[in-house]
Amino acid sequence: MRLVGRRLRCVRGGREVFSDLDFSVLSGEALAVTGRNGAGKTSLLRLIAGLLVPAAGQVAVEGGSDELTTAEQAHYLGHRDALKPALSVRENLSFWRDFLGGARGDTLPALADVGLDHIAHLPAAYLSAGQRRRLSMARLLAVRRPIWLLDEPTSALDAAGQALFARLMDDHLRLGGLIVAATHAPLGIAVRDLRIGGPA
Amino acid sequence: MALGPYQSFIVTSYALVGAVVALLIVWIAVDYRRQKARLRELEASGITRRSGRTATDMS
Amino acid sequence: MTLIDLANPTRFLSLTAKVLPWLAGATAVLLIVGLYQSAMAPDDYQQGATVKIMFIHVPNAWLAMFVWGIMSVAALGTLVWRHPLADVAAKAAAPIGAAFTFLALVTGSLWGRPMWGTYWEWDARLTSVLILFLMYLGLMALWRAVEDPSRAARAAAILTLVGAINLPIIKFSVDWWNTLHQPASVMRMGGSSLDRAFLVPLLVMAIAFSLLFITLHLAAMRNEILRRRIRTLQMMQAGRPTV
Amino acid sequence: MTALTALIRRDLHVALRVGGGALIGVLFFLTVVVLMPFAVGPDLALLKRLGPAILWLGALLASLLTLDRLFTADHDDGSLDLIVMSRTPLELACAAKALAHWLAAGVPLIVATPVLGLLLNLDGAATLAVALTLLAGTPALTLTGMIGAALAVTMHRGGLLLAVLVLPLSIPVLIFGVAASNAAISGADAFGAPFSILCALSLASLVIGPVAAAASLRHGLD
Repeated sequence: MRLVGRRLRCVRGGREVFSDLDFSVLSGEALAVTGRNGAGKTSLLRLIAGLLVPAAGQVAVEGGSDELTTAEQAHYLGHRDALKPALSVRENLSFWRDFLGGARGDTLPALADVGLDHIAHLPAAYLSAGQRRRLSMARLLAVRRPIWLLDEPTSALDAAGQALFARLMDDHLRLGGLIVAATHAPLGIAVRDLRIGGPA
Repeated sequence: MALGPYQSFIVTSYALVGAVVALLIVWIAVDYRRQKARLRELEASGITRRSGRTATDMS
Repeated sequence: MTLIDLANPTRFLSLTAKVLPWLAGATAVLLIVGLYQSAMAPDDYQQGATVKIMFIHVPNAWLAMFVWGIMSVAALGTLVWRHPLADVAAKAAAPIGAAFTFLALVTGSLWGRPMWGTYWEWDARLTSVLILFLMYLGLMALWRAVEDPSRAARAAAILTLVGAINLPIIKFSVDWWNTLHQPASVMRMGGSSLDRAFLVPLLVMAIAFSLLFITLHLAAMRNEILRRRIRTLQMMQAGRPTV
Repeated sequence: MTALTALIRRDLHVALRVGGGALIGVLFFLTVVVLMPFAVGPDLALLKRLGPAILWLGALLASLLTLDRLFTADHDDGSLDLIVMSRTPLELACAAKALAHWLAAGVPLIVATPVLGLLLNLDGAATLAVALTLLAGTPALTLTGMIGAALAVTMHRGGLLLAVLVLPLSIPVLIFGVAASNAAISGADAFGAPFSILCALSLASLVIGPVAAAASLRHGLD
């Protein structure tokens, strides 16, 4: 399958963020969106996720499901972790698994994959920023979606966490998934660059 | 013991006080057991307080 | 055993473990004696048997205010002396105080129905106790609203002290407010004019309920200390390096 | 269905656990109603006459108070993005959130009504009537309030704006809620007519509320 954007134009708050943006990502491929602050990296991801409406152009998935929109085939990992501090680590994950339609079953393997299984019963309020990020990553594993949209995915992670996440992304790509990531830092996997907003 | 025309009021108030006090006692006792159990669980997983004593240690 | 020793939660726990059974026993004995004496007390010539409600109503009403007093002292302990057990004491007392206030209101209303012909009257005393009840609930809500107990403690301490200053004001303002509209209902049982036949069971019951409060309060404080230990341990557990 | 039950369960858990606001609404309701006699005077006959109106106003303000966080909490932690993106229709997700909110914040108001009825000198039948009208009418308050909550998210303003947006919408509910309660108390008018209208309002807002909220969420996200 292939994720394509054609002649995308994004306007926010009356200001044009970017225009005439084209991109295309194939299964098994990762696209790293780079650019200076304010170039529209986050906006591009949110456009693909259907959370913003493009002023012109379109985003489409070719060779995916006909009934589902792009957003419905995608995971979005934003700046905010979508966690409820009052719920336990496990409750947070199993909610998203149920809500996003993941396969029923134990959430513990997914937590083990991100190294949080030993604190599954603790309230999410006790987690550090890096642990919260790991918990959000577990969501990508608990529910399978071909497209991963990642906004600065490694920002809060330590070296071990970044290596772990690189491994998870690698697995995802080998299973035929595709990744679009907005990032400043190297992701630790083979990527194709998409530079937006001109030279830094 | 004759309680007169308002017996039901008297009985109700005593019963209510008894019920609420019993509820308080049960709540506190159940809470105590739960906290104890969780402490033991935590200790079983190898977490100890900085001072090195066990958390359930009462002496 | 001085106050300094009590500052150590571990010492407090060991002391509590020793004292609690005795306190519980004394409470039970006094309650039985008090209930027996109340049952044997003669009927009032005006109120008949309903006077028996007084034996549980008055101790509850007394505790409703006494517990707020305890919480105010604890609040001072939190704010001024930073006593480590002060906010534990304050937090543990609130639900118990609310329960006693609730009982004072309900038994009062059950006593008022035969005497005044209505369950509720916007009378000065009743209304100020009702507001006290609401303040207890507000305090409990405040404790619940903040996850970190030490942060909640300061806010709760300030609210408790403001409430303590506010209570007499409420009492007087309500007096003043209500007498404009209708004469306050007279509580016929003035403390001093009470006959010995009523006074003795009432005092026994009052002491028994006070002991009951102390027992429950110590037990609830113990729970709270354990809860905080669990919280600390869990934070440590969360902070351990992930493998 | 799993997705919706999961959403309802999560919202209920969050509302009832430490830091949740479910019981604050009831406390607010109690306080507002207790304040009323100070304003109108402790005249029991007058309070009895005003009772249904006081209770309805209290319930209205209390449900408004807690609605504020219905979407903003999810917006602030990023959950709302994922809810919008999901395969569950946003209208249904909104309805599920409204149901959870009503269970956590609306039902306790109804449960508290008998106690407050006692304070306002309402007799058993009158209290029952008010509780019944609240049971039929509070869903409408939640569902219309939800529209305001959704708009508040998109405008990045909570609190007071929500009140301004929602209060006019709740006028019909207030009219028929109080009318039905008064009819039941005085017995002069039929209880059935205003009560049916109240139920109809709730049903209509069950359709309008989620659709309008979903629409404003979809168009307002950025």
